[in-house]
Amino acid sequence: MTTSPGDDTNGRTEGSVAARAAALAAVLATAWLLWSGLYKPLLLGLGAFSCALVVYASLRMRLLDYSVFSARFGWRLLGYWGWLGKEVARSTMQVTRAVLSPSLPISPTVAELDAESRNRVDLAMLGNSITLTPGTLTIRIRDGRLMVHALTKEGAEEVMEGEMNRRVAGFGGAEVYYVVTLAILVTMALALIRAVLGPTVYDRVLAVNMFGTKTVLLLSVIAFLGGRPDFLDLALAYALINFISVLAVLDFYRNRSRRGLQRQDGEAAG
Amino acid sequence: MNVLGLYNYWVFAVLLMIGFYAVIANTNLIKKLIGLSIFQAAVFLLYITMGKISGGTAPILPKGVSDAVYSNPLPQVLILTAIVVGISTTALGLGVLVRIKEEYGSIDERDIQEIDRQ
Amino acid sequence: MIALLQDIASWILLTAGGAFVLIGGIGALRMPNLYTRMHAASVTDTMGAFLVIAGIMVQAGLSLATIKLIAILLFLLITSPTSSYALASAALLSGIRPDAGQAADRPAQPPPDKGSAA
Amino acid sequence: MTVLFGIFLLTLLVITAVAIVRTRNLVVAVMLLGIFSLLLAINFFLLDAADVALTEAAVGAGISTVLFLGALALTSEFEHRRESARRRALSLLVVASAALVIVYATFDKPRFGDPDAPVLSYLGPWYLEETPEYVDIPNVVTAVLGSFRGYDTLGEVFVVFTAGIGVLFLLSARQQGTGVGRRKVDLRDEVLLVVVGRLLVPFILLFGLYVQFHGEYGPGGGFQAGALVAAGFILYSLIEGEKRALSALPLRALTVLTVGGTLLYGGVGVAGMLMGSNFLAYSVLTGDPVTGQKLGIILIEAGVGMTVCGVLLTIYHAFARREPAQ
Repeated sequence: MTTSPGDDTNGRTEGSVAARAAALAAVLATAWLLWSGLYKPLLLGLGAFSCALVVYASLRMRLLDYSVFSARFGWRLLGYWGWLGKEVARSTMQVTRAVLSPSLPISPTVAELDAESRNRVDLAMLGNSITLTPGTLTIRIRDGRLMVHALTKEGAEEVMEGEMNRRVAGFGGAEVYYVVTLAILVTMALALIRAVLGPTVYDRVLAVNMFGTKTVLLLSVIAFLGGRPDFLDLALAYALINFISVLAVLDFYRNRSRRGLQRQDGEAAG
Repeated sequence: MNVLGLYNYWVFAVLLMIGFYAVIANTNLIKKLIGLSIFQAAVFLLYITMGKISGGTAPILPKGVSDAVYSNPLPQVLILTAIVVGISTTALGLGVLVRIKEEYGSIDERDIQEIDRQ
Repeated sequence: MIALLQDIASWILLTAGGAFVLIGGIGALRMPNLYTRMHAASVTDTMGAFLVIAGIMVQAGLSLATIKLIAILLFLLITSPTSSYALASAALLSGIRPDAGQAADRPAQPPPDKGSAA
Repeated sequence: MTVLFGIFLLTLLVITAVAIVRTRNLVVAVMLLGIFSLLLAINFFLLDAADVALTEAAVGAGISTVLFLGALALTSEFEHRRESARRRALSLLVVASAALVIVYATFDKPRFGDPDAPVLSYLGPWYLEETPEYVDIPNVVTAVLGSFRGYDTLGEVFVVFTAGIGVLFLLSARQQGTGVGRRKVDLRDEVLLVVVGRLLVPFILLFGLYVQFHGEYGPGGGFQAGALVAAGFILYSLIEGEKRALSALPLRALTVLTVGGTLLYGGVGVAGMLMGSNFLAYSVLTGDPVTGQKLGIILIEAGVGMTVCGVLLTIYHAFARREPAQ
């Protein structure tokens, strides 16, 4: 497999840079071999060159200075993912009920949560796990405190109870592809409506974001529908880099507000 | 199907003109550049549409398949390079706009013309 | 027999995935403000994406495609909550309060941009 | 059925374009442009243009948004409506009548996907038939791009190169101020973004190189790879700040990449001449003509990738290092 935040290999948190570089090289080489599927000498050589180049770039970027690729692979982590999956399934149903019921029974709440671990990777995993679980959303992390927005009060209470916190530490049946393609297309249209309606810039960014995910799914489905699953690279490209534009927006507004410009000079734009 | 068979070309026409409208109707220069991007995208769409063959697949020949129909690779080559050239030239345009803003204090056509007249 | 089971399994996964994708879209439209909309969107990003890709994987069987699908899913599950977080931070930074409660967009927030609805 | 999907997506494309033109907030316009690019890429993919779709993905997801936002930060993010109603009405009239003329003209065009269309009858089939014999690589698009139309591609690389130099001339002049440029703050205090970014950067770079070297076998090649690798470095720069990004990959290295790539491409052409054939004839590069073609394509694709990556990053840094005007 490629990798997930935790499942890189032997590097304990204190491992040396060299050990981390070796581990990174191993992961990259595996990823190359799995993606490529072509084992000609020329391509293997180019693969080795590419991995070496990326490791060199990572060293220059000092990505390996502290251990992002930190450790903790093991049964505990597997157990964590299993538990997270269960949570995601459960809360998906809750949000689904909320979305579909006519009265829209929501009670948005903001809760603050002290992470038990200050480790950066732990914090990131906790934050992302909370966001992955529908109905809860990490909106700010500062000094080991997480600000969590929950769709319902109950959701907030569950996060506060902190179980997640503790844990962190030739294709037949083409019709079904049509069904799912249709669902994705309709959702794209809905996201587009959201993008056009706004009302804030961020609603539009959200729509772009939703559109990106839908695009990844749609491209995967179409690749199979057209009988050319070797074109999944396209979906992979989007899965890897589509979030850069959201980061660019965050960067844009942070640098603007730092310059002391007026926050909402939008009125003048009328 | 016969009427819908021209839909791609109609979308091309509409997109082209939406882009053109942004160029001629707006006074904001960045908006004009965005309009040019849309204009450009319309042309891309036209080329790629013309290369498509019904029931065809991408012109990347898999091993051991001989009777497949492939769409025309030539428009794809032209547009592939044009996309990268497009972003580079758009960036050049944006660079010019940044300098205009620094010199004139505005990126609005009217303001710039007024300053020039003085 | 196995092919039939595969078909049934992927039918179930893909249909359920499509349903969740759709629910996310509806939610993003119905929810009253930005943060609640993001919750709805995350239904699509997490459950929808997982089920759809799992459904395709069942069809693909053990092949290169499956490995790529796993990579796609993995990166999607890493990047999509990250961009949600970036988006929420940006919104928070620009003063869109998350404690707006049930209130819809307008009163609790700064005036909306003069958007395309104009 | 796929045709209907295409029609639906094209309709969304038009709606997005209208929304882009109507909005007064330029950041919103840029965001909508992102959606526009995604829709365009899916449409390309549906129209059998996998390579083009990958290019649109590599450029549209990220880089173009980043560049536009960089320019907006240096100019203004709101459009003040200045044009008169008369001007808009007149423009609308011009545009609508022109659209009608074009639509009228389309009735003479061959229908969508018609295999007998004149466009499809001469060169296209020839490329498809001859590529296995002359170049022997599966991706015909790469073969045409690198070998059959190598002159054209060289020209495009020069254009990209020139655009990069142009931006450099425009924006790299010395300014008064702190010298830090537009981006005073980075995202380094955002733990989550730092961790995920650091995790993803190596994979984006590796994926970029994978796309570079698999251009002969699947969708990919130098143009896409250059954009993807540039996106990886831009991600790093967004998170860790300009200073770190420039110490990892200094501007001088970018110049070397840009110039080196162009020279490599030209050099391969000259090598063909020196070995007794024409400019950009690869067959003479090695003893076996087909191997020579393959070698030539790999080399010029590498040149393209270097130039595109170098130019895009140069442009990005030129915008990021500029001080905003008062």
